[in-house]
Amino acid sequence: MKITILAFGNIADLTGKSSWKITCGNNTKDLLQTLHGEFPELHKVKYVLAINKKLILMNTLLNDGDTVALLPPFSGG
Amino acid sequence: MKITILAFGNIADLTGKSSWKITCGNNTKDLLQTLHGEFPELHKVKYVLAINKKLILMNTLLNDGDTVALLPPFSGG
Amino acid sequence: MEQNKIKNVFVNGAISPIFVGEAIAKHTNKKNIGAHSIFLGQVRCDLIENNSVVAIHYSAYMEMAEERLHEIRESIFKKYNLICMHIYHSLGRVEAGGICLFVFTSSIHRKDSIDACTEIVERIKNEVAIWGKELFEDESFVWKNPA
Amino acid sequence: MEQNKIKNVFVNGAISPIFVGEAIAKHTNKKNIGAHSIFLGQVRCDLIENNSVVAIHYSAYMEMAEERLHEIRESIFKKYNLICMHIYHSLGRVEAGGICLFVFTSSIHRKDSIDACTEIVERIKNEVAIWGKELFEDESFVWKNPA
Repeated sequence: MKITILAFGNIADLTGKSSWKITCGNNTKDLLQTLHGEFPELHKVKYVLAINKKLILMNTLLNDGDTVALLPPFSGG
Repeated sequence: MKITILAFGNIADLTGKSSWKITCGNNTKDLLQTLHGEFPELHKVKYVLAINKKLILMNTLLNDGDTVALLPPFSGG
Repeated sequence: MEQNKIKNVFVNGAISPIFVGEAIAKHTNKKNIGAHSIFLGQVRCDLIENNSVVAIHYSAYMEMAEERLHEIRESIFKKYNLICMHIYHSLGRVEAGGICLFVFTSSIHRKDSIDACTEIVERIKNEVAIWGKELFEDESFVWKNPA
Repeated sequence: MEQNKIKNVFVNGAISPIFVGEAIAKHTNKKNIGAHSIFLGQVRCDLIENNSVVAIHYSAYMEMAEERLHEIRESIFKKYNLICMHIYHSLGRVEAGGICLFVFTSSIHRKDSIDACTEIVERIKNEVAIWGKELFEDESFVWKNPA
């Protein structure tokens, strides 16, 4: 799978970039393993995933070209 | 007792005046009898009394010089 | 805290939106405020038995109203953690579309300002000696029912 | 009803009190409105470990935030009897004392505007992909905790 990754807030500080492409397996569990391999500090922070702008709560299948966002807790307002 | 009467809202429309003096007995029950004698239409409208700006809920003794206000339901805001 | 200031609540005629904006602007130097809640009452052009309300004329038993507004201020400042509270109510004629009530509360966190603002509005409507007279196009009128 | 209009929520920098006043003024010609509720979020000069917050820098996942704001608008219009709803949120830097959130609801009777305004504020804080970065005097920063 070719996936676009978006990172926000303190996650972008930690990864050092806010948008990049990644190649990974066909589900989010696999994607997270790949990301945690590259950025071990992701273990220490709280975030959720959104695939194509929809929040996901469990392991979810990915499609080629999906955009996955790493979202720390919202703090608008 | 010499009492000052204040009337507001539709009560003042009904009495035709908003402030006047009255001579009556020493309690609000007696005062109301006097007022209802003069303005029989007071029977038809809803109002409460305040003596010297304090709402009263039952028959209350009056003192010479008291101000009694006839207050229809509030409708500010 | 402002709870001991004597506040002038009553305004002749409508409260202007510019006045509301200026009231907000005065709080930018209060750096501990995190939340403002505002309620505005606006005069509706209600249709009552085919007659349009063109304005409301407000009158009050001033001395009693001011005393009760002071009590409301004191009790709201005791109950909620507020930084500021402002209350303005129109007297006299306010045209339909005009603002007749402006309640403005400010606090560190949002819950205090929101809950205080709502409670002040309820208490003004229920407890303060103010009456509205709805004026119609044909110059007849009706005394407003309590909301 | 305005629920189908596409609304531009995001504002660069602080929301000015004059803008709030002007937004209110635009509603004087809507003669069926009886109640307006407004919530304003203001940037606090918090002291965090002896360091003063001088500003907050807001960023958002714009596409996702706009989609969710649209869903919030739709569901609030379904749930409450509102005449108008306006939501503005800052992006970029807002100095302490500046306004970063402006929620504005209008209805015939007060309960709808008050309850809708409160619910919109809660939902924006909990559901919309916006992040605040608290900037300190010494140019260090910390990501804001959800309120």
